[in-house]
Amino acid sequence: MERTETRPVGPQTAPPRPSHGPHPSAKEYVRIGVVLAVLTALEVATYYVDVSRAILIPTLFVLAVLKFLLVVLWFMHLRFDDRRYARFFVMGLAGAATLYLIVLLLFGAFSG
Amino acid sequence: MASVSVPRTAAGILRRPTATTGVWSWFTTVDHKKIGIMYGVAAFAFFLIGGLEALLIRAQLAGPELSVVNADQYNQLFTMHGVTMIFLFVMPMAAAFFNYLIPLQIGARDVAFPRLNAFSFWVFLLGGLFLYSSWFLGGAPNGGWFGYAPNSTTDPSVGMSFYALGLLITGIASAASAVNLAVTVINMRAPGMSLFRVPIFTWMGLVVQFLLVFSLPIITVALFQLLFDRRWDTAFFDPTRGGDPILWQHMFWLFGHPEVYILILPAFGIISEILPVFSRKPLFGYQFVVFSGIAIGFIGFGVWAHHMYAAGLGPVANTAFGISTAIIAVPTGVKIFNWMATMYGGDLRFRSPMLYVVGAIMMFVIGGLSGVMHSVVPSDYQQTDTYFIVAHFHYVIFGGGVFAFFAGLVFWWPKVFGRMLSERLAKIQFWIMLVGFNLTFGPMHVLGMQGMIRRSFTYPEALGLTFWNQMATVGSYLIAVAVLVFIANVVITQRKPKGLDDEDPWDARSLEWTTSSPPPEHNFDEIPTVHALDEFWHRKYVEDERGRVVRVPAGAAPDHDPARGGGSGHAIHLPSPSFWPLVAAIGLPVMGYGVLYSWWVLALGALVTVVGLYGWALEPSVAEEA
Amino acid sequence: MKSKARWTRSWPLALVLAALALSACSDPNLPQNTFAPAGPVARKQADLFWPVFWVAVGVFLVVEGGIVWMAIRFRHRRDRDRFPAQIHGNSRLEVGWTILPAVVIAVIMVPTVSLIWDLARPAGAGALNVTAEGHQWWWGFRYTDEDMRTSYDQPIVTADVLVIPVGRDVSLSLESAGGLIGGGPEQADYAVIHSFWVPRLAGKQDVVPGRTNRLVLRADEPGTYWGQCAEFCGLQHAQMRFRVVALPQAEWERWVANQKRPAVTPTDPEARRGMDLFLNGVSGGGQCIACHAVGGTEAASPAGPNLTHFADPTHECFAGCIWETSDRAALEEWLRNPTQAKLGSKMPDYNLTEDEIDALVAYLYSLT
Amino acid sequence: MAAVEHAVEHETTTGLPNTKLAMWLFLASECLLFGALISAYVLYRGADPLDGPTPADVFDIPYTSVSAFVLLASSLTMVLALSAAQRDDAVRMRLWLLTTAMLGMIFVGGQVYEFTTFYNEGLTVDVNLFGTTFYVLTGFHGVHVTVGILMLLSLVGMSLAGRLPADAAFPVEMVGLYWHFVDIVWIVIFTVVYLIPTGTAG
Ligand code: HEA
Ligand code: HEA
Ligand code: HEC
Ligand code: CUA
Ligand SMILES: [Cu+2]
Repeated sequence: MERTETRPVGPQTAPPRPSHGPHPSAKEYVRIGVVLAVLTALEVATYYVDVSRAILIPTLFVLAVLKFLLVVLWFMHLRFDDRRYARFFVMGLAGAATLYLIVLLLFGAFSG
Repeated sequence: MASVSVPRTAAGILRRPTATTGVWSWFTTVDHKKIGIMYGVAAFAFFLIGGLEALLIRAQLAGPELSVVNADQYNQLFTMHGVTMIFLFVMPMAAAFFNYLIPLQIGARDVAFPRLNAFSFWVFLLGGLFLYSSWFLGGAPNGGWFGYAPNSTTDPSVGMSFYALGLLITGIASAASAVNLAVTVINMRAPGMSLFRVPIFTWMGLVVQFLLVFSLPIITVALFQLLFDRRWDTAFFDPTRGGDPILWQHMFWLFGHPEVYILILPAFGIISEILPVFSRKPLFGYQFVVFSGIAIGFIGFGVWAHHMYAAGLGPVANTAFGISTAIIAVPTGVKIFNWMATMYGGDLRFRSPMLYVVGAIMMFVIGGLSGVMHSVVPSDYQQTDTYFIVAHFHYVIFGGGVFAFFAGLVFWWPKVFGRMLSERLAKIQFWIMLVGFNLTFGPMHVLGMQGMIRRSFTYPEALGLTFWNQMATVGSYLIAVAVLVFIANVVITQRKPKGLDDEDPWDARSLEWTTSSPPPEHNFDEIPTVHALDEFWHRKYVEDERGRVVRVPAGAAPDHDPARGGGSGHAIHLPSPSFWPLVAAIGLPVMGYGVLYSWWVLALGALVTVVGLYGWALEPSVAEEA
Repeated sequence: MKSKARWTRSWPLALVLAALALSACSDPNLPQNTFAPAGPVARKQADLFWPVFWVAVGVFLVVEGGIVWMAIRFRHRRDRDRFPAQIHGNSRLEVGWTILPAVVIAVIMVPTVSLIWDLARPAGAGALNVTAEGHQWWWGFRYTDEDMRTSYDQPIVTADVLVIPVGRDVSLSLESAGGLIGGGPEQADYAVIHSFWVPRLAGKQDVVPGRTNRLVLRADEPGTYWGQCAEFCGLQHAQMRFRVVALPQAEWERWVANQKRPAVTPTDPEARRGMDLFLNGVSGGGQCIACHAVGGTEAASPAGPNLTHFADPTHECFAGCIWETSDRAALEEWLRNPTQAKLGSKMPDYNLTEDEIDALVAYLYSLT
Repeated sequence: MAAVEHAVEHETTTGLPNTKLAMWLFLASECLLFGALISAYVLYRGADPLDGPTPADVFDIPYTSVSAFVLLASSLTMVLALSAAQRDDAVRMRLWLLTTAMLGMIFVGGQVYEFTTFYNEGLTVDVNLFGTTFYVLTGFHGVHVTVGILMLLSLVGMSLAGRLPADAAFPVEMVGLYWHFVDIVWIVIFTVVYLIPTGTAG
């Protein structure tokens, strides 16, 4: 039933919330920073070892995703913040990934 | 009134503007209503210019092998016609409605970022003027509104550089205003207005802003690539260096198709808003209509290659995109049928807005059906790039969009200007326009199927296309007459004394009608509390136990403030006027000329914009009181 | 309201008129009429068009008829001032009219998809292979089969007119040529996107630089079929026309034999003088052979239209088929000032004297 | 109703501040912008250039790795600035902001140096598709970093002039979001452009 509510209800406005959730401590930030540095070092290391593309590319991909997530979730505190921010961002991210993957597939960019 | 008095000097150089009336106030205003009006006026002016270009096109095509204009001029005309109508008329006209109405419909005092709003408008206007300055600086864009590379990158005239730069500039305007309006709808609703009490027009506005946020960056990159190919000889679309022109097509239509829903969803919103008023029934299946709007927006991102069926993407792609395209008919059909159900059993009062709305639905369906015929890929091989396509999109954009805009104009005119447009003239205009419109674009279906390609400045007599072309030309001049009737109507109306006999002339349903006409600068003396969808209607009427409607006795309605806009609202601090948005905007076209002519000009433009932005950032949004 | 009632009564009349208009649609005298298909591809496309069209007409009648009916039935009457029943929605109905169009769409898509794949099939063995080259702004055709080589060991090449045998598949490779003419940016023939379209034989296929698209078509009856570039390709896109001439087998063979011969050397003195000008340069120093090929002479440039058999009767039209080849005045006008006659044409204006023009025209008309 | 309306940031329908919502929407939009640029690079990567250098000819991975570290480090200093701002420690906040800006400048400086070197080795925007896509992608990123630096310096300046609002952590957080975004874009670019070898790079 889609009868519209005619009974007055209370104000919809959510109670004022802090603009951001709890933030990690500076120490935790530094720890994340160290992890990021290590991951980057690993990435760079792949440049010096001779592995086949079949292993190299997924490895690099995983490392990059890890770094990406660390920055987004901690430094940009999406992990602690309101879910709705994450939803917007993921819309853009997933949208971009899907659309451009389709375009690249149409070009046969991964078949060669 | 905003109680702003002697201003603090901003950045110590320029005095803060304070005037809220007079010519200068229009340059510095941050009031969404004034900005909305400016958007509307500018967009309408561009409509006249784009229409004038169309009239020249039709004059040239009135017979075989005429030479009203030559090939070169013709190519500039249709390109500028398309670009103008899409980017400088329909999009900003939608922005005009959104700007004016969204804050009023959700019970807000302004948009989320009033100065950003002013910035958006100025950037759009200056971007449009920048584009038009090309006529005097070596030739207007001439590669078609979708500027296919490498024709657009190799054309020796300067036109397509103006195209890229001009659209980049207006794109900045749209992006800024999209973020602004999206945040406004999400965040600035009056107490009690849950998402499913948001008026349907505002809902469609929200969907449009999201489409813009996600599609504009794509065209931005494409335009930069086009510009760099032209200006700095990069190789993005240059086949001689391995570049692929098809990349441009994907990028353009990845934006371009969502764009067509950006053009039509505002119209759907207007239709859904007005139809119930004159049917005296609520919108049938409000939630379904909302969801179908979202679905259209979403699916709209997955159909772009239907503009490229003949490009040789192969049968897999053509199958996939053919099917996804046809699927759009489903959510669109939901809207149409829900509108019909709204009318069904209603008490249809054919006042002028209703005429336009019903006309819009009927004309849009014709265009929608030819759209579905395009999705039938093998027949589209015959139709693509012919006048059949031209017919399709004018039926949807003009038939659906522009008719709906006129509906919106006559409907909200009293709200915005405090004067009723003449019903008689509005109706006369409608009938002339309806006949002229069908006479113009109906024959184009036939022309296309009989082999008339689009973007053709001439056609030989032997093709046998003369008769229908003549009809189309006659029709287009009829449309011009209709537009003149509208202009006359406006002029006559503005001469009448201000004031409405009835503050609620249409027996309307949504929140913007709870305030005075025109609304005070602060919109509402008191921010309304919302109890229902169609809040205003529910303040006027209740349904009794047997589902019958009875009018609420005057004065008995909860929250209903009979003294509208009665000059209270003192201590309401509205954002103060500012000229920094204008300054920041002026830098952009200057940068545009810089790209074409000299690094120094480019740097100067950048400097102006940066200064504008600093002035803006350093100035408090509300001037302090002395 | 009265006028509305009159409108409804004139509906049947409107339908009859519409039917008449539709039957006039398939007029084969309109040279680019897609409703008068003359080959299997265009016919399949038209055969798919019509059922979809009638479905659309059905939807049209339901929706528009419904709206008009409601506009009359539920219009406000002066004597009524009560509210209609306030119906907010009905989920079952709404789901219904979500599903129904989906079903219609599904039905339409079945033949659509099958024809997509049908048309994507390459031509069978025995097809005639031709490469169609889009230039700014004219078409060239190169016959790439081994048995289509000329006596001077070049493929047969024509301009403006594609000559094909009746009843045989023609497999076209579509290529955007260009970049062959030197000179400034105004002069260059850029490789841009064109689209190959012969409405009575087949729908369009784009010609994309850097790719080779394919199109298979066939003519069932002898005749001339008009075509034209359908993708905007610059200044003279509108006048980038061409024709397909379908010949019965015997005539086709005669045509091929003639094409294989080198250009005739004229005997008429006027034409000889023209040939001399053509091969050795005109008074202003212009060199026709910088761009044009005439088989069997030293003129061999592929930059402009091949003129070897310029006056062959199948070469019905020239310069993007704006003019009939038999139109002597037009040909003279063309040579007098090509960039004016066809604004922006890539053929330069050499300020030929009237005398030279006469000679050149005589030469060109001798090239049968 | 006498409420002072301009304190709207904290009384929105959703309870989320307008500016932050707008920032995330903007960043979502930027995903599609950089996505398009990266896709163009991926589309044309490894295409045998007719002319000019290939990635393998010009890339200096150790050098660029240092740049990547620098930019990552700047993300860390950025959050430290935010952390300080939240503790109302204006001095440390300015210090970390300045450090972040410095690191950003080192990065941009490094990019300028890299571009110059590549240019001298014959890689220009118009020589081949690698040059075209590489310069445009990394150039766009560089411009983003530069804008970020300007915003960081402005924050420092405003803080010194006492023109930051009472809740100084908020603008720092906003600029930080932008800054981190630019950093994650580089994470992707570094991997896709520099580390994954192209066909010709072996
Ligand atoms: C306002 C803008 C607008 C809108 C809303 C649409 C709507 C649609 N468009 Fe259109 N289109 C354009 C603007 C628009 N278009 C423009 C500008 C171009 C040309 C660009 C250029 O080349 O310059 C174009 C071109 C275009 C093409 C490319 C043609 C070509 O170049 O070859 C195609 C192909 O599929 C297409 C399809 C559709 C479809 C399926 C819809 C659908 O959304 C329509 C859906 C609506 C209905 C179907 C009617 C209502 C539904 C019912 C009553 C339900 C029952 C119906 C059925 C069961 C069928 N459009
Ligand atoms: C919103 C979109 C929109 C609108 C409203 C229109 C409106 C009109 N369009 Fe247009 N059209 C496009 C969008 C639109 N068009 C696009 C995108 C293209 C494709 C371009 C391309 O191929 O790149 C196109 C292409 C196009 C063509 C094809 C050109 C070609 O391919 O060669 C034609 C041909 O007839 C045409 C005609 C018209 C006509 C007669 C109108 C009329 O309805 C116009 C009505 C308006 C008026 C008549 C104005 C009234 C003016 C006066 C009364 C004068 C008064 C003046 C002063 C006071 C200063 N349009
Ligand atoms: C710089 C190149 C160039 C030169 C030199 C040139 N032409 Fe052309 N010519 C062209 C091009 C290109 C066309 C096709 C133009 C079009 O249709 O838009 C053409 C078309 C023609 C045609 C029509 C051919 C057809 O079948 O469509 C004739 C005849 C012709 N040229 C004759 C000449 C003569 C005679 C000269 C020398 C006086 C000459 N051309 C010199 C480039 C050239
Ligand atoms: Cu070639 Cu249009
Ligand atoms: Cu589309």
